[in-house]
Amino acid sequence: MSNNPEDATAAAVSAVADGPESDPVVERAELDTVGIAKSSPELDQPYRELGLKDDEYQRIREILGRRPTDAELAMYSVMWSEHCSYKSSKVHLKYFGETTTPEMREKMLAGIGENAGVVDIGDGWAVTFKLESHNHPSYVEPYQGAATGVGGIVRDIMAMGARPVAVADPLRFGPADAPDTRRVLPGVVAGVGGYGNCLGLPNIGGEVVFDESYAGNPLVNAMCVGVMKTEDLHLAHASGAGNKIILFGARTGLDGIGGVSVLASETFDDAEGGTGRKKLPSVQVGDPFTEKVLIECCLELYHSGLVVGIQDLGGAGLSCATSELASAGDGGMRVDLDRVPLRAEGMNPAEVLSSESQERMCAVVRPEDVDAFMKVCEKWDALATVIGEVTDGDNLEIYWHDELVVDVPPRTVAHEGPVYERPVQRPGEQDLIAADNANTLTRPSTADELRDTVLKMAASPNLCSREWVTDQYDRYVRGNTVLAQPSDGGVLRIDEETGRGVAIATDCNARYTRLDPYAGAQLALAEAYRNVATTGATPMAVTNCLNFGSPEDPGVMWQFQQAVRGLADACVELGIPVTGGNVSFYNQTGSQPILPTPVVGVLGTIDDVTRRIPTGIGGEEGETLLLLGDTREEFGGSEWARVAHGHLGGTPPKVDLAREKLLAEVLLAGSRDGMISAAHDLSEGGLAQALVETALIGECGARVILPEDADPFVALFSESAGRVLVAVPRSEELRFTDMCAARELPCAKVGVADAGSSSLDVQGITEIPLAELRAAWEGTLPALFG
Amino acid sequence: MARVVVDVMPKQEILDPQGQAVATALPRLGYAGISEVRQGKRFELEVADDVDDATLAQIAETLLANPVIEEWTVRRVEA
Amino acid sequence: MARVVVDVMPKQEILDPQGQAVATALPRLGYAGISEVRQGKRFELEVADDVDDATLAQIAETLLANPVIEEWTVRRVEA
Amino acid sequence: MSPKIGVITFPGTLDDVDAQRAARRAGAEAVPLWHADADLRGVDAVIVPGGFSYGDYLRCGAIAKFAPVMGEVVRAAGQGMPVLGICNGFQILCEAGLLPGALTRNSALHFVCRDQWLKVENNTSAWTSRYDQGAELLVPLKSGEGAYMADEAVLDELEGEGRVLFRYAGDDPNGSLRGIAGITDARGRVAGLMPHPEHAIDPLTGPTDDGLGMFLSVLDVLVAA
Ligand SMILES: Nc1ncnc2c1ncn2[C@@H]1O[C@H](COP(=O)(O)OP(=O)(O)O)[C@@H](O)[C@H]1O
Ligand SMILES: [Mg+2]
Repeated sequence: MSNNPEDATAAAVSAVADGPESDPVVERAELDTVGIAKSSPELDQPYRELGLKDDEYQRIREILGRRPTDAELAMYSVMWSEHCSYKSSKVHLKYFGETTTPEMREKMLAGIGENAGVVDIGDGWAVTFKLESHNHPSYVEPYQGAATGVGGIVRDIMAMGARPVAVADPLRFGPADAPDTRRVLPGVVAGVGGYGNCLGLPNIGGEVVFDESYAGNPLVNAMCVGVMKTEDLHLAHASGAGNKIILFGARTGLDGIGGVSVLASETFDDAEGGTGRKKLPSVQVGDPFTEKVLIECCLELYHSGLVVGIQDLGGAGLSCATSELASAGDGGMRVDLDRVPLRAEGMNPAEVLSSESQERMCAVVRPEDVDAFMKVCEKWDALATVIGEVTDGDNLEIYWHDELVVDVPPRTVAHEGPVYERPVQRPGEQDLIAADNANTLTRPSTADELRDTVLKMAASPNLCSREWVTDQYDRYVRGNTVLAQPSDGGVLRIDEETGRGVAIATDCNARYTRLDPYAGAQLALAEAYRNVATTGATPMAVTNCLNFGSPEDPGVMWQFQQAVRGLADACVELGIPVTGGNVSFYNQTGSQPILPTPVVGVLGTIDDVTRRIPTGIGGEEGETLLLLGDTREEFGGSEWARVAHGHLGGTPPKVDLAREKLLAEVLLAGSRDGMISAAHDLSEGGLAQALVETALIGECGARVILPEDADPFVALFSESAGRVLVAVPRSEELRFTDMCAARELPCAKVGVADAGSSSLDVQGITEIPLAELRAAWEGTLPALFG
Repeated sequence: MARVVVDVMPKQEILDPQGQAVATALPRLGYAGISEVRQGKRFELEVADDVDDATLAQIAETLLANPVIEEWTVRRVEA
Repeated sequence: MARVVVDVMPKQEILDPQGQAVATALPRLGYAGISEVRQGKRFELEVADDVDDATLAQIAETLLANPVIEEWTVRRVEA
Repeated sequence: MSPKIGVITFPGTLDDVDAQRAARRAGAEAVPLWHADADLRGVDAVIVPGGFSYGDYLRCGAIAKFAPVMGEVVRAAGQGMPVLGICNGFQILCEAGLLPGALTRNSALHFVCRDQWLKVENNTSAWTSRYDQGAELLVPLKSGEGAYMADEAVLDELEGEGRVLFRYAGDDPNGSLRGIAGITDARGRVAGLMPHPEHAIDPLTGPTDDGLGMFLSVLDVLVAA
């Protein structure tokens, strides 16, 4: 289950905000047991406060043949929440599975339905990776929200049996100069760094995007990559009657159970005079040190063969872990909940089940291995407790001091939640937006205007250097980082002997998705795919984090449906499968949804990391700069339209997936044969921005000659997809251009790297000193955030 | 001029990994009898006499403490 | 059981960038009249009654504070 | 037989694998040492690597200095065994009293990870003999509490005795007094620095291989012994 209780948290926080905050909430005097539930069928239960609809509550009663106990109600309500049950997205997500062909599945060892997807990268190595969101908590408490977001996705990766080896963090914020962004961004960045650095996970990628629509709703997505030997793959299931259930890691406290605290409230119980606690804020504090120890502890447990099944605890805590483990196994499960080590006093079973305390894992262990298991935990100072065992029954039975408080068929909690066919409606305004053509906006025409535009674009918040952010992240730890920021993709060495490695990239231009969610999602995939290919790696598999507004808005649901279809169809064309992902709904401020933001992560493999392609030019003496791909007049959703005109309209750049595939093949072949000394993909800001970056990163000047027949503005700023700027040593130029010609990939010479020069010279238009470009590019974020 | 002390402590129900690290270290170092440790911040401010209590409270609430996870107290002390 | 508070402050001659950051932020936020800020740590310990003052001092001196850069005080307070 | 360099792992240590790799790359046998064992396993030198021992919650290195293995390190250092503390390891050596001074919060209050130029100030220590005096090295710096602090008397003594090993060149990254990046004890055997030479042993995974010199230097000492 997920560690990112977006909806649960959102509900809980608003419960706190809206509720009578100052009223002390009285604890229930007596324990609600299955026996009591049977004998008091008419008791009024606060299911609506817990987010359940009338018919959902009725279904629970039907399943159980009685009213649920407090503890059962707590379990069902969290597990049937949007975040845990995917009730609005399920019918659409199915499409990923339906479109995945056997060829695409070939290298996939685990896919949708597991904690994270796993792919076989050869030589006995498997790689697991996944993206998740922690959006709402990061708005409430930026540092801790982001930190626990990283912690959560890392535990998902651990639960597959892998060693986490890298993280990436696609982030989105409101306008860069908005006061609230000054509150949220530094906290989020410090939180991502604070947690990831302390875990010893190099941060090798991510995004920082600013847009008005994220002002009250920042997106904090986090990706983790893990590595294992194929035989170490662990799947979450509890089989084998008699096997023990062991909870290990941190103690369980009152974290993130604001919503569930109504179960101890006077609205539910009119017993008077109790000294209960207030509804609690759902802010969880992360403890990366405990998680780091947990990682090492888990790996030692795996390598010693002491684990039958394993599950991380995240969103919905023990409710999720126990019901998912039990329903994936072949029997039932008995849990003695009072054995759970607690951090707070007087917690009731519903609270223990719902707590979202961080840094906990749950393992299934053979009875004869329990002692050895405990020894390993002791070595790492990890608290471990046997809390139950697998039974040969069918139900999940949970006891509290020998009283039965939960007795449910686990599948009904974990997998058989409600499924909604939400109304889907293409908004009428889509046509108006499409008709608002960006190609007719007033353009810079004189040389001076073009020069100013280059500088202004380079300094704009979405294109400027991310160093202020990435300098707070450790990218070196463990000594296997071959490429990280500011490279198009992160590249990590997996095997020191053979040099085998992986590459990752995450992308999404949500402006494109707003104009056309189907094409926009495809462009997000195309860009992540291209970024991976630009490092010299071969794209292999896809994960995603689908960030959208409210599913109850038919227009949003249409965006969602279109994005899923676009992404899935593009995956088929590119021949790489979606192995997992995450959906985050309700990202909106009032009735205003965020731009539809399907963040796509692509994983690639590289057989020898020493041939990775760097981004900066100047690495070799005398390089020719070649532009691969076609440039069309495409400004819909472009960064130029935003920076120059604050405009969002028209249609996004054309999608050509066959071209993307060809590009990737040519980059791979060129890298294998040592023909490419640098490469940088073209995206936001077009050729101008790619040139600025490749020159500044390589600390090397360049002379640029735009094609004679081209409109310089279009050549410099169009955002046509499927393009990469490559630098080839002069000695390889002919061989490389011949290869492009043979494969029918458009390839145009656009200039040369000039080690002797310290400027970017766009001939016949303008010459800008690198120092001036650097001041523009690097100055923006420090000026805004200190 | 007065000296003002602002104490900022993690809320009771909020996890305090820092305090916990100290609490687990103590028995290892041979110190028994310390059952709980919480770690917070202490600020010492030199304040002009015309700065009133309401202002100090506002500074504590909005700048020195993060009220989502911390609570604070302000007091004037002898310099 | 007694509650013990240990305050740990950076020595006067040691640079305190955290305190300084607060001090420079205050006027920007419109608060005048605060001439100096220093930021340290506050520990709250729940201590068994048989733990004597010498032991507490030792804990403060060797673990909670780094005497190279910090000074500390220990006091028992009402719980 | 190649000399043995021990690399300590505390709970929360991160750069132990890197330090071991660097020791091996220089030609030594890398021997893992465990914080809870008061046993140096017959090693000839010790590296206390970087990371966040015990989460660095209280103060960097404050809890690690009490680990059983550190008692042995202090004893061995007293007998002249070369010891190197990198980043968190430097903080631990200062906390343990093997090196003077303390490391405090970066002046900009951020964690900073960047490729940093260093100037070699002393090439006579056990860990720096392979470098030219005054050479400039480019190695990663990655720390949140890297500002070196000591009182004036200690600073003057360090300078006077030539015990400053490295100084930051170019922009000041963290507010260290007198730009000090690394120091040594009076005998030139125990050394500590905030930047990470173990992350600069191969241009594939680091900015340069400038850091390898530190490990080669100590190997010279060990082989000669
Ligand atoms: N957008 C998506 N695309 C594909 N698979 C998804 C998507 N969202 C969720 N999934 C898959 O659905 C399953 C359940 O999701 P979630 O509850 O987040 O997983 P987990 O239990 O690992 O946290 C996971 O296997 C996840 O990979
Ligand atoms: Mg999971």
